[in-house]
Amino acid sequence: MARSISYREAIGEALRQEMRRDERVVVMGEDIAGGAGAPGADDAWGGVMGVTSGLFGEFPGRVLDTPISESAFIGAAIGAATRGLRPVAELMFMDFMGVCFDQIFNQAAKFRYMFGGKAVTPVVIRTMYGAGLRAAAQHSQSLYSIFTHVPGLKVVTPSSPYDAKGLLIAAIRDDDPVIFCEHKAMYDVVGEVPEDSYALPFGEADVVREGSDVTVVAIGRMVSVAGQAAERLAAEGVSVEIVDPRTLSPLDTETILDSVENTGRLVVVDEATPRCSMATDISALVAREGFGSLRAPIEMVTAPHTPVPFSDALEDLYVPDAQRVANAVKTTVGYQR
Amino acid sequence: MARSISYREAIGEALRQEMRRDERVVVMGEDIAGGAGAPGADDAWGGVMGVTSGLFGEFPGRVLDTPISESAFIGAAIGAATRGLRPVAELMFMDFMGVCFDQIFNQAAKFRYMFGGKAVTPVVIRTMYGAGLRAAAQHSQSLYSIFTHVPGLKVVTPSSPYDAKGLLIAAIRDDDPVIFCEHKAMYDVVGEVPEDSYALPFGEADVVREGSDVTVVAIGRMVSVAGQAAERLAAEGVSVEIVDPRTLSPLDTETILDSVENTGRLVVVDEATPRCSMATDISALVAREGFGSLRAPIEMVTAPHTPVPFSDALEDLYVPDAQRVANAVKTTVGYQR
Amino acid sequence: MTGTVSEHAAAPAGADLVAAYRTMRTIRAFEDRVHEEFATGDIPGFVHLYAGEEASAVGVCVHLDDRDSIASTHRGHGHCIAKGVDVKAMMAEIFGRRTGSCNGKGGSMHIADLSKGMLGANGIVGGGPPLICGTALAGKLAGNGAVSVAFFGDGASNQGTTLEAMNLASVWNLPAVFVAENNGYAEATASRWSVASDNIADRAAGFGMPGVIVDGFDFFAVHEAAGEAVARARDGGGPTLIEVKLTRYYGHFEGDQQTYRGDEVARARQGLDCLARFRARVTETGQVSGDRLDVVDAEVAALIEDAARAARAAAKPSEVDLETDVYVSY
Amino acid sequence: MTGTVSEHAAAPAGADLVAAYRTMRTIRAFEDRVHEEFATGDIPGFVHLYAGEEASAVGVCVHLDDRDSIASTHRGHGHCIAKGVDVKAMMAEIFGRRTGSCNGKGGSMHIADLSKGMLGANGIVGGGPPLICGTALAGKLAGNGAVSVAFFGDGASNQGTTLEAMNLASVWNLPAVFVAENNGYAEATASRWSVASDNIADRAAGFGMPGVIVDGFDFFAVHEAAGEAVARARDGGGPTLIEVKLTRYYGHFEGDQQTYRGDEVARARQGLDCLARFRARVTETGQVSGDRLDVVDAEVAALIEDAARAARAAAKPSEVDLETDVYVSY
Ligand SMILES: Cc1ncc(C[n+]2csc(CCOP(=O)(O)OP(=O)(O)O)c2C)c(N)n1
Ligand SMILES: Cc1ncc(C[n+]2csc(CCOP(=O)(O)OP(=O)(O)O)c2C)c(N)n1
Ligand SMILES: [Mg+2]
Ligand SMILES: [Mg+2]
Repeated sequence: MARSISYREAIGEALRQEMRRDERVVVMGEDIAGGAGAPGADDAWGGVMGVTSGLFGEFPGRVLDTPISESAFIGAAIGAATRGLRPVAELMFMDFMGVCFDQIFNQAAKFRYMFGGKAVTPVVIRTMYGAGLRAAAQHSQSLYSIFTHVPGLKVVTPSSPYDAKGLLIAAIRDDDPVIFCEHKAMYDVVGEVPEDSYALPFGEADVVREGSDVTVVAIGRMVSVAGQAAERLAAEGVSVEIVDPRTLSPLDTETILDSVENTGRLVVVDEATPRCSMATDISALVAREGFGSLRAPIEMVTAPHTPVPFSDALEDLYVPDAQRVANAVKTTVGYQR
Repeated sequence: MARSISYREAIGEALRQEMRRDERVVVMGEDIAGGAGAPGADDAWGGVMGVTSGLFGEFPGRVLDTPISESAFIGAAIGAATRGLRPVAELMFMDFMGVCFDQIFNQAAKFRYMFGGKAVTPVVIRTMYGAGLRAAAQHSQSLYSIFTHVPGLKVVTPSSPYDAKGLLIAAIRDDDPVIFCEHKAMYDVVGEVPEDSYALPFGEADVVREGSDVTVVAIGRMVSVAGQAAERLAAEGVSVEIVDPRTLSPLDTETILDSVENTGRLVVVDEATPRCSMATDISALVAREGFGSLRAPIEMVTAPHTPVPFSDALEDLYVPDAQRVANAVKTTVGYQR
Repeated sequence: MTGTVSEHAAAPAGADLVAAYRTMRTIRAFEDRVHEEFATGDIPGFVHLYAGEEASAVGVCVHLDDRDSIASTHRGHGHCIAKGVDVKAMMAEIFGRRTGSCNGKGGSMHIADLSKGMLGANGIVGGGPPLICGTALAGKLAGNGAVSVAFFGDGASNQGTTLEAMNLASVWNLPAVFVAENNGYAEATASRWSVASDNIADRAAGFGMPGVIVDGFDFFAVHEAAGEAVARARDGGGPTLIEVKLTRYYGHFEGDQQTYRGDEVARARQGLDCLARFRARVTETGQVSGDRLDVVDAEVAALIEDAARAARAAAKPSEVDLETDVYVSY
Repeated sequence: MTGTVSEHAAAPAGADLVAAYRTMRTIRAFEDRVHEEFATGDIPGFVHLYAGEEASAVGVCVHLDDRDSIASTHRGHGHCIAKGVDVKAMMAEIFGRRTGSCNGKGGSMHIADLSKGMLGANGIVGGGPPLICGTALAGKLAGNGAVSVAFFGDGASNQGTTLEAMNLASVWNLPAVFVAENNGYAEATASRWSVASDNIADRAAGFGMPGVIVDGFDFFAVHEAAGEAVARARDGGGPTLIEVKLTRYYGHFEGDQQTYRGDEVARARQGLDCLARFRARVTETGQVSGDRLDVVDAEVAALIEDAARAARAAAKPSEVDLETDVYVSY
């Protein structure tokens, strides 16, 4: 797999390959092609980040621009899924969930259970999250914990181009509603990605780096931040194991618990705000089921309990960085009961 | 304080007293009076649970029925709060947050920070949560963890008529947006409530019962369930301390940590679904800051990771009960490292 | 599959008339029975009854078949029955039994049968209209002439989701029909107050579709308007908004004291009732005999009796059902 | 405070004309400068420029004072300036400085000044219309004649929140004005495609209010329509929807290649430009001399130069600012 492509391209390729393979797959969203009804190019944008660029021409009628009506078109994707299509809807920024959350959490997520197991709703909602682009409080949030809280949803947070492709293909083939979270600061990250189609299983964490002193569970873009911290710490003789859950729901609890059993220490790195978050979720898991192996308090490295600030000077302090991760690791390593 | 009234009446009384005291307080919601434009009674309902009954007549022009347009009227309450009113808006069932969440979490919650501290948004959103009334998957959820995840919001979960009155008065006087969560199965619960007006401070947990073996942190209606469990366990010689946080945001971490320091054991009882929940939030707090005192794994008693089922037979299994709490307490007491 | 407008809008005759009457009668008898059963305290939760509004659900759904989809509301029993959901399974569901349409997990507000194109009653006001944009899209892409219908109330006509869905349906030129059942109230709030325009149908123009108003007590009026709208949708002519004006006979939910109302219900029951009017018309014109309708009434009564007895006798779900069917795989 | 329709709709004269011109010119110069500064890479994040649309913000806001409120959009600089927000503080905010309107915490999409009744630019399409229902309610209850205005785009006219807000404003008979700025596009999507009705103004009837269409290149046309609407609102006559048709001169955001557009911008800049038309009209009629306007242009240029320099020179917020001002108390 010598070929390297970007996270953006990996996602686009997953969509293209699945659309070729299965004509039930349709994509929709605001400017997902771009230019509807306009005098110029019909597919002027390919999504606000260019992820879906080129699909419009190749798949006539299956790439649908929408009005700015998230409830209506996310709901439409959900309805279509109950009738045989496999829609991939783009909720441009995850922050916009507030105008369409009902369709996601009360409709899609609950159909199967409410209807006694008689509904299948294979819909994927692709959405962009995360801070770092100075996009301020309403365009920078990491709200995956909210979706993870909701039974009936699956939640995916790919941390590399390789994972992005394989997990998106799996999401499209999955028969349940999936929230596919793309970090907006990662679209240009390049990595090796096989050209062939492949699906990565949900609920299987990736041990990104092996180590013996501390387990660091990191989510999404935080996986690479944790990696930087681990490099620095290695130089200081601290051996860090990094676990990337890859899917938050389902969560591979076994891999996390196994790792903590070996290391005895846990740091969770989550760029979201801390309260009722994935950071607390994984902390609680280990405090409950891995307590016997724990040799130190469980540390969390997260954003502060504040909205995302605009100014670069503040945003750089807001997002967890390698230094903060390294400090947390050292705190837990240095702990004396 | 010999007088006993219901949780419903306590809430109604708090509203009435604050509306008398401060004419900037207005209430709004669907059928909050009831009967707008109809030939019969103008205040036919007083809210779907009768909580606001009688206010319409006493406060002309300040009790506003609304169309079924939650985004518009919750947004209106927020906008009005920026211009000097102190609105109390009713989001009938908390489950309906999905059609208006944007106004709550991207607007009200963020104004102060986004605007550099120059906005004040004293709005209260009263909303009904919880299972037990066989109201099924879209009318029974306990979604306070989602609001707690959001910086800028305060979240209140009164567990008795006394707390309901005092905390609602505090919420109305508070200058920040408050999500006031009323448990729908508690409206008829009766308790002693002073007639005079009083405000209970936010961020001060209530040690509802003192004990030495295990700390049980319980939320909302779960406080009384924990109380039943504690009674049974007392008979078996297990001494349970029950802490009711009363406000989830801000959270009185000190009282929780102090209690665990004494008992060495923690069980969190939260009727919400478990992932990224208050149960994990409090577990993580103690695993991080109270680790040194912990003598056993932290147990969580929550709903399963499923929607709320309709049938009484299933709902009774769904909601945590005293037996499950007692079992969790015994597990933690019986733990051997 | 598709046909001309006039063909579809033609008044039904013969067996179709009897079938339509049977469906309306079944809804009425079902709701009256639920009303009685609820009073015994044996039905869990709360229920919203459709009695009085039968001509709407049936006048629309007689134009539909299993490839077509509908989305419903909290007041969904009538839509379910009109779309062919099994009546015994529905009654069992309302009683919270394992034999119910949703194995007892959904209840009155969530009865669904995807195999019949019934996307579910819905506990969220305005929850359905977006969904049918999707089923309509699926029909459009499949090219099978399938049409989708959203039923919603006057209250729901003020919900942003409903309004967005109408615009989207026009923009995508979907085979969709929006049926606003204006029964005068959303809970206790009068629609003449909450809907700022004179008629809900007045909103159609703002979303680029025809809007029509029909008398919801008159099965034939609904039938005609719906026939045109469904035919237009099947022919690729895009969506229509139909406002059906009618009255609900019971309270908003069972237990509602209804002090907000005048004597509309008594007046409607006496002078406007859709079943009585239907009977009068078809017997006066000699299209169907009164005896034939009496037989239908008796058959329906037996069916409902049977459904209620079976529901009461059926087992409830149990612990093994609690955590199943959240996901297809997890 | 309140007045008759004709009084309010009367065309401005003398000093008012110069003031209006100055505000429009300030917006244009501000946006042109932000465009240039953005190209240097020194402005963080992304910005949406209002150049070309000045007659709308100014034509509306000249009717307002500090008791009145407006809600704006992601394209908010023009509304801010028209409502009197300090231009230097705005520029500093856009550069992410401590001296900015929001101490650098908000940025372009969140500039606000509550003391001026400016409720904030808004990153959420359709975020503003609900909010102004509340400020309008506050005005109505205070009885001080305060009016509230929501500016929103053609794209936002399809967002349910906007549609709900219009209905609520009518139902509550609020002193509100809804200004739909139809610049033909929502990002790359044409409004003639996304808005299913011919005009956004066609939606007014469905929400029980008057709907008017005005030429957004013509300050005087906007001024007149807004004057009537504001006067009606102040007099208790309820809300109005005004659709303003105009063109944005720059891309959706800075960096947009605009391959979806034709030559509208060139045509608008040459033949329709609001500033050029304003100048031509007032100089031709002799109401204001060209020299006077030249002086304004120079003053504005100096102000903007000053604002940009000061912004660049100002300090950024620092660690002590990170966690402040989330709550009033916590
Ligand atoms: C989003 C949402 N808001 C409020 C409710 C509570 N509620 C249930 S039914 C109802 C009234 C609905 O009125 P209408 O749409 O006219 O339908 P009808 O009951 O008259 O059939 C309300 C307010 C809800 N279920 N969902
Ligand atoms: C709820 C929501 N959906 C989508 C977006 C992304 N977005 C930002 S501006 C915009 C286009 C807005 O178009 P319009 O309302 O016409 O305003 P204009 O940009 O033309 O001024 C979109 C889709 C958003 N910010 N919020
Ligand atoms: Mg109704
Ligand atoms: Mg636009």
